[in-house]
Amino acid sequence: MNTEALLSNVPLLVVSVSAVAAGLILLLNRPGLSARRRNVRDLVGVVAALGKFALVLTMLPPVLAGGVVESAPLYIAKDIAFYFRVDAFGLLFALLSSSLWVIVSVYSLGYMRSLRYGHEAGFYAAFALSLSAAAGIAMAGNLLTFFVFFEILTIATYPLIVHRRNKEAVYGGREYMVYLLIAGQLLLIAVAWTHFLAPGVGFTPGGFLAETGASTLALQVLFVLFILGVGVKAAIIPLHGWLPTAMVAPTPVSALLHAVAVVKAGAFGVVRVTGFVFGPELLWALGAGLILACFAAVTIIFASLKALSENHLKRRIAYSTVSQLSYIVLGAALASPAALVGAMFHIVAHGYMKITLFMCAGAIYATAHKEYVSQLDGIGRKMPYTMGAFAVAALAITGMPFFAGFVSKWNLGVGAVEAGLPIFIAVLIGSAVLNVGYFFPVVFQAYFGRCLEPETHAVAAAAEPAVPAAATAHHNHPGGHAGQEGHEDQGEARPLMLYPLLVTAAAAFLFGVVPNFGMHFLELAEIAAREVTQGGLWSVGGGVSR
Amino acid sequence: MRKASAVVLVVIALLFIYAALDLPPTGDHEAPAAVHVSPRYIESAYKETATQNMVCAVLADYRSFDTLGEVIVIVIAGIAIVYIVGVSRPADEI
Amino acid sequence: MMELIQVALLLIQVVCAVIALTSRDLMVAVILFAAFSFCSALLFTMMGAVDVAFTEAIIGTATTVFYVAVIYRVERGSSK
Amino acid sequence: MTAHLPILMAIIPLLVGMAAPLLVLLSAPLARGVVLLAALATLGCSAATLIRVLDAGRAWHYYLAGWPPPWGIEYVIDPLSGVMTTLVSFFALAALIYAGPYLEARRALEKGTFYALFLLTVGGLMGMCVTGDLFNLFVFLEICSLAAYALIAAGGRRSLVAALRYLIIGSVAASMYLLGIGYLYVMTGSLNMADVATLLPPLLDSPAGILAVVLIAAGLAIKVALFPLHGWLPDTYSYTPAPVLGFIAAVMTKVSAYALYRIFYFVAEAAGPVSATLEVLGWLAAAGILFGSIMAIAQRDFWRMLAYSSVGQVAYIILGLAIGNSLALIGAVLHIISHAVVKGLLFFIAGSIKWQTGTRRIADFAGLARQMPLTMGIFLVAAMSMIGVPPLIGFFGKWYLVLGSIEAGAWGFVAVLIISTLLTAVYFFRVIERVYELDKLRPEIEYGSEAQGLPSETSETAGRPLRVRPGTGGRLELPATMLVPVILLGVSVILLGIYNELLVTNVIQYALPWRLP
Amino acid sequence: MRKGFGSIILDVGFRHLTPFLILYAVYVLVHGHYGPGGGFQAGALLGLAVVLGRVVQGQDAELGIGLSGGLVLACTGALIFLAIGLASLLWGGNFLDYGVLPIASAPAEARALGILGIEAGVTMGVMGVIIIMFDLLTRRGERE
Amino acid sequence: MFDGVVAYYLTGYTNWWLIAILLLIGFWGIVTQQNLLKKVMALNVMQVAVILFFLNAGQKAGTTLGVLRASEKVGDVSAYVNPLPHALMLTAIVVALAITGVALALLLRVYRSYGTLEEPEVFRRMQQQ
Repeated sequence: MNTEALLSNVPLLVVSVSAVAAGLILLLNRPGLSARRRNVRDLVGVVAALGKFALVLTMLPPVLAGGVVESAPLYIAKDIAFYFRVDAFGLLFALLSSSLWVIVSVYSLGYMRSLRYGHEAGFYAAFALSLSAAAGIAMAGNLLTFFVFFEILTIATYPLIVHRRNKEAVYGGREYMVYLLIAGQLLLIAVAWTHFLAPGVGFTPGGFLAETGASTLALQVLFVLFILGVGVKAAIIPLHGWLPTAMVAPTPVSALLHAVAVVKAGAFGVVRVTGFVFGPELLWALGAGLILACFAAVTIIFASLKALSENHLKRRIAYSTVSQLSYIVLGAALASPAALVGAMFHIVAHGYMKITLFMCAGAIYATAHKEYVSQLDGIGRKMPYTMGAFAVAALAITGMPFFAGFVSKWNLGVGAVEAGLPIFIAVLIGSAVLNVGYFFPVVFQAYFGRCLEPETHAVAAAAEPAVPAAATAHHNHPGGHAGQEGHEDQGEARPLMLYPLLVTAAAAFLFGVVPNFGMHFLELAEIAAREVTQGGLWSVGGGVSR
Repeated sequence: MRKASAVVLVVIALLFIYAALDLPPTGDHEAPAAVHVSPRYIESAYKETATQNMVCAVLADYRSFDTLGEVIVIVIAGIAIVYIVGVSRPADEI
Repeated sequence: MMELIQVALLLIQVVCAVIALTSRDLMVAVILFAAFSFCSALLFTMMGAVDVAFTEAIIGTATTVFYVAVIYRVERGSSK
Repeated sequence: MTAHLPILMAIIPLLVGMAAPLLVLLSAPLARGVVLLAALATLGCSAATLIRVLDAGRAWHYYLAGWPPPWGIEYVIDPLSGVMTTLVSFFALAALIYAGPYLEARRALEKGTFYALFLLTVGGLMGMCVTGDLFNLFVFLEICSLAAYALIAAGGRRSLVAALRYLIIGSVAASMYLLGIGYLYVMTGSLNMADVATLLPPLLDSPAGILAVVLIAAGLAIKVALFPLHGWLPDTYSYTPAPVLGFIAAVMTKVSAYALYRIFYFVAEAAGPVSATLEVLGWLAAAGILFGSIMAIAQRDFWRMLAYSSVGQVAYIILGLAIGNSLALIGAVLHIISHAVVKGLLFFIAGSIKWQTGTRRIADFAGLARQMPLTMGIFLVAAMSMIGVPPLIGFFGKWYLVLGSIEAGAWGFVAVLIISTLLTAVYFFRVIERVYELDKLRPEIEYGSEAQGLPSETSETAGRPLRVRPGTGGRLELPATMLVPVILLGVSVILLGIYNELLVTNVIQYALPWRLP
Repeated sequence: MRKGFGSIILDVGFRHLTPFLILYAVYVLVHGHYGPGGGFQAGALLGLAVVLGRVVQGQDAELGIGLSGGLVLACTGALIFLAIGLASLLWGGNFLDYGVLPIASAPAEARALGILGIEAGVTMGVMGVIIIMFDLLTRRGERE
Repeated sequence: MFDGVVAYYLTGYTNWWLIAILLLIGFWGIVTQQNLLKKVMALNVMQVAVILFFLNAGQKAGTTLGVLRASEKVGDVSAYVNPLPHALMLTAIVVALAITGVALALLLRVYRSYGTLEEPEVFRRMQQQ
């Protein structure tokens, strides 16, 4: 590897910015706060989000130049550094989470003020802490550091899930904790065992376990432990039970869980484990790659089918997440260069698409108090911008060309061919069809509610003309502040909720057309994939062909 | 239950008795305890502490710190009894 | 000879202890315990530990006094 | 005077403890001042000693009364005992500060005797940590136990029975330990630890040697409250006054575990019957971890829950000793520190809740988060550390234990550690849910609209009325003197966790037996 | 023992016995260097002398030592011990190293005197504690 | 009286055995006796047994007690008993007294609180309150 390490304290700053923000928010809070001080308190989160995003951006140039940003401020345990190593893949996730935090923090201000849940300080603080953990996961340079942030993330999201403090919230929270704590403990064993096999080794592109000389059986058990550990967060199918239950949380939280932090951290972890701990070669040598890919394929199809049958809007989107995440897992399991590019880019693409969908659902809930798909008749006429954004995101998720989802799916397809398993293309196509099946009825119903029943795909396809309109509406938006008041009368969401979701919808489109726009996501994914496969193409048949 | 405890007790007693066979017999001049540390006390207690009672010398000089502990223990007992019985306080408090 | 006296004293102690611990009347127990304590003091003397024997004699007295004092304050009977 | 630091740190608490009943006859505030000063001085002395020992890189031998070791008594301060004394004196200071409000309304005589007994407990524990003599260890064991029995007895009439039972069991334990020492003495003729360590190895593998080891192990295991011998602990911890309990729960069992470590690894060199005994202890510890955690789940009383939790957590230390490789021993020592800090903190918090609201049943804890937000925030940190969430200190103790078990191939122990973490999470989340009123069904919140301006925060202040102890003047949080130690310990839970590596490589590393790398 | 067993014979017997008891205690203390005996035994004897007084004359016979008196006696005894130990620090020895104390010509002599000093401390301590124990264990208490 | 091996064991080991039995009697008393006062008494028996153990270890046949004759300046090791266990046991015996005292004080208050010293009965009355 000819990567150049740049020592810097930026990663530590990135993590601490949001942690400090969490502390500040709690400190500024006291019962009976005046309106002005509440604004100050709430602004802390937004400012911290912006600052964090800027800090992450500063790391972009060196990484694009093929280097890594490193920082090892202290030792966290004997022989193990608290080690940040921002490579292309880590930066990709860090950029995603920090950019989305800016958007979500603005959105959650609007959302939380619309719905008086109370306990807002705790909410914002836990939110900031979760983002800290997500950034830490992105930038962790070795397994223990990764694990530390992984566990912090688990704990920090718990208060968010139980935020509403009603029965379902608490049950959801319990289920969440049970799943994730058990997973965390399994991951702990895996991390400890790995440390024992290869003391003090950090993530290495292409894996480092192959050189330890451990027996195949041991490595297989280790792999299972790792996948159970990170797979629960990634919601691979037998382990996904907590995710739909956790939908009771307020919508910004769902957005956070699904698009930015928790499940993405899981998917990110799967790629880290397969690509940077085991390495593609060892993965397939152990026979684990194919099995993991099969699990991913089953998850993709099965979750889509579940989504079809859900009436609750957020739960439908949640099952969609389960399905979409397994694209990433699939890419990580196939581990051919293009598949890895697809998987990594899909982390970004799915982030932007899914957060749009959730923010739309939240805006509908907060503004019109509708939760079920069947209640959405005609809502598109009341909230045209919101539903327009929803339509854009839905299109993107199905993998329509010129939308972000397409880039990742194309790469995954190519990757499947590269790996010599073109059968998985069928999975991708089947899933796309199902995506259309469960999202377009919603869009259709929203704009043409009561007129038509959303029964068939053909009918759903007829709804497409609505999309360009919404997209245009969005393009008008930067200059359209003046018109906002009028929309509000008609039941459009509050501006604090609306703007963020329009921005992400635009991004979902933009990244389809110009994948390298602004933050160079595709380029980062390509660099990372090249590192992992060491420039060569690895095929199931035999070894690496360069 | 009573029988079981009796059996256990007898077994433990037999163990003790068996283990005792490993110890030097009573009154042995060659026992480790008689040859290792204690000769110094007998030989030089007077020389070093001008005390004929070597028990007293050991107690209050060679191992005077143990004696300090002993005094503290007995005074603790006094203070403890004052604390437990001599101080009246509400019947139920924690 | 000395050994035999020691053994005899130990045997007396064993008997005293058993009776003290099984008697139903606490006062009887205390008196037997005083006897036990006295035997200890004798035994200590035989083992050459005069200082300890002296102390044991005094402490045996003190302990007995304390036991009696407590028994005055509580009921004398014991279930077994 | 620096040459006498090792003895000063044991003597200052004893001296001031003896003087306290006299001082209190002069003036109660003066007595309190002197007592706090003494605790501070003790902490200073032990910290200075620890630093000096670390600088010197070898143990510090101090000959009491000037007689060389096998004939006289010596104090040995190595990094491990330095850590233990620092821990003990730190907790002494914290508990004495915490005890302030408890003693305010008491009579002078009670104050004086309380200070005396407390400082004497501290002195006894300090002596146990630093002594290099087996019999001296017994004497100091009795000093701290006897003072502790009396302190425990002050918690109301139930505590009397608990204290009496603890006294009887504890004295049996001490007698067993003394008899074990007797066997060692008869076999080697010496009482000095280092001297016995050189004489013992050829003699150990005999019936008498085995009996000696078993007796010492059993005696100290009772003091540690290892699983089948833990009977005294739950009752005792449930009825002890909180300031005392915070201290006792934090350090007393740990110091006994430390004594076990010292005797098994430094005196008897874990070989022969010792390693067999350790193996048995290891499995008992594994059983104890599960038993303690499960019993904790079954409790409805917060204090009792924490007590059973202690049974489980203390067994971690013994588990580490039983595994016995360097990683596991690091884990054991780190867990001594971590559990001391966290359990002390939790008992202080439990005492604060009782002090503030008069309740200790978990069912009555609803709304405490509104009433004492800061204390409950710290409780969250402590609970997370107990569960083992990184980067808090509790995680790292387990981390080294897990590493050690993996290195030893003891997968059964790994499973036990993992399961126990989950069980711990269960019983703490039960409390957390209650404290933050998560399990109380709340009416669905009305949707606000912007027209009324910002939504009011009524939902944060509504709910059941707060229960405030009469005489606190309606104050929500605790009196400052009780809050200070709580905050101090809460911060140290976080800092110790983040900087645990400094502790491990600079201190605990040197606390391993010499035969280990 | 509020009332005591007082009769004229016991009373007179006690009066005549006590001085000898105290004398014997002092003898035991001082003679500790040369024969069996020492601080503990002396203290216990003195304590028992007071206890005897309580038994004979009833508890109202305070004999100058009440509860706090006993406590002060006990603590002072222990403090004397500790003070002698600390004094040797001042003269450059280790804790309790009486050999360095400037109280006799030879270190051995100094040690003997030091031993006597701490034995005196022990005596006071034990005496106080025995009195406290007896007083409080015989104190009439009501049901709680 | 006896000869050979039997005499050797009887004179050399009977003490150890009887001391062990005494110890176990104390232990048995603590475990089985239900009266708290008797438990304390059994504790005393156990402590005395331990003290006897040490003192027995310090015996040397045909020696005299540990006080130097006035004429001697340096003691003869074979003529005097081993003084170390005596010093230790003086400490242990005082510790035993202290424990007994505290135990009796607790006992007294337990009686005042519960009106009985029988352990099961005390527990029963604790439950009732």
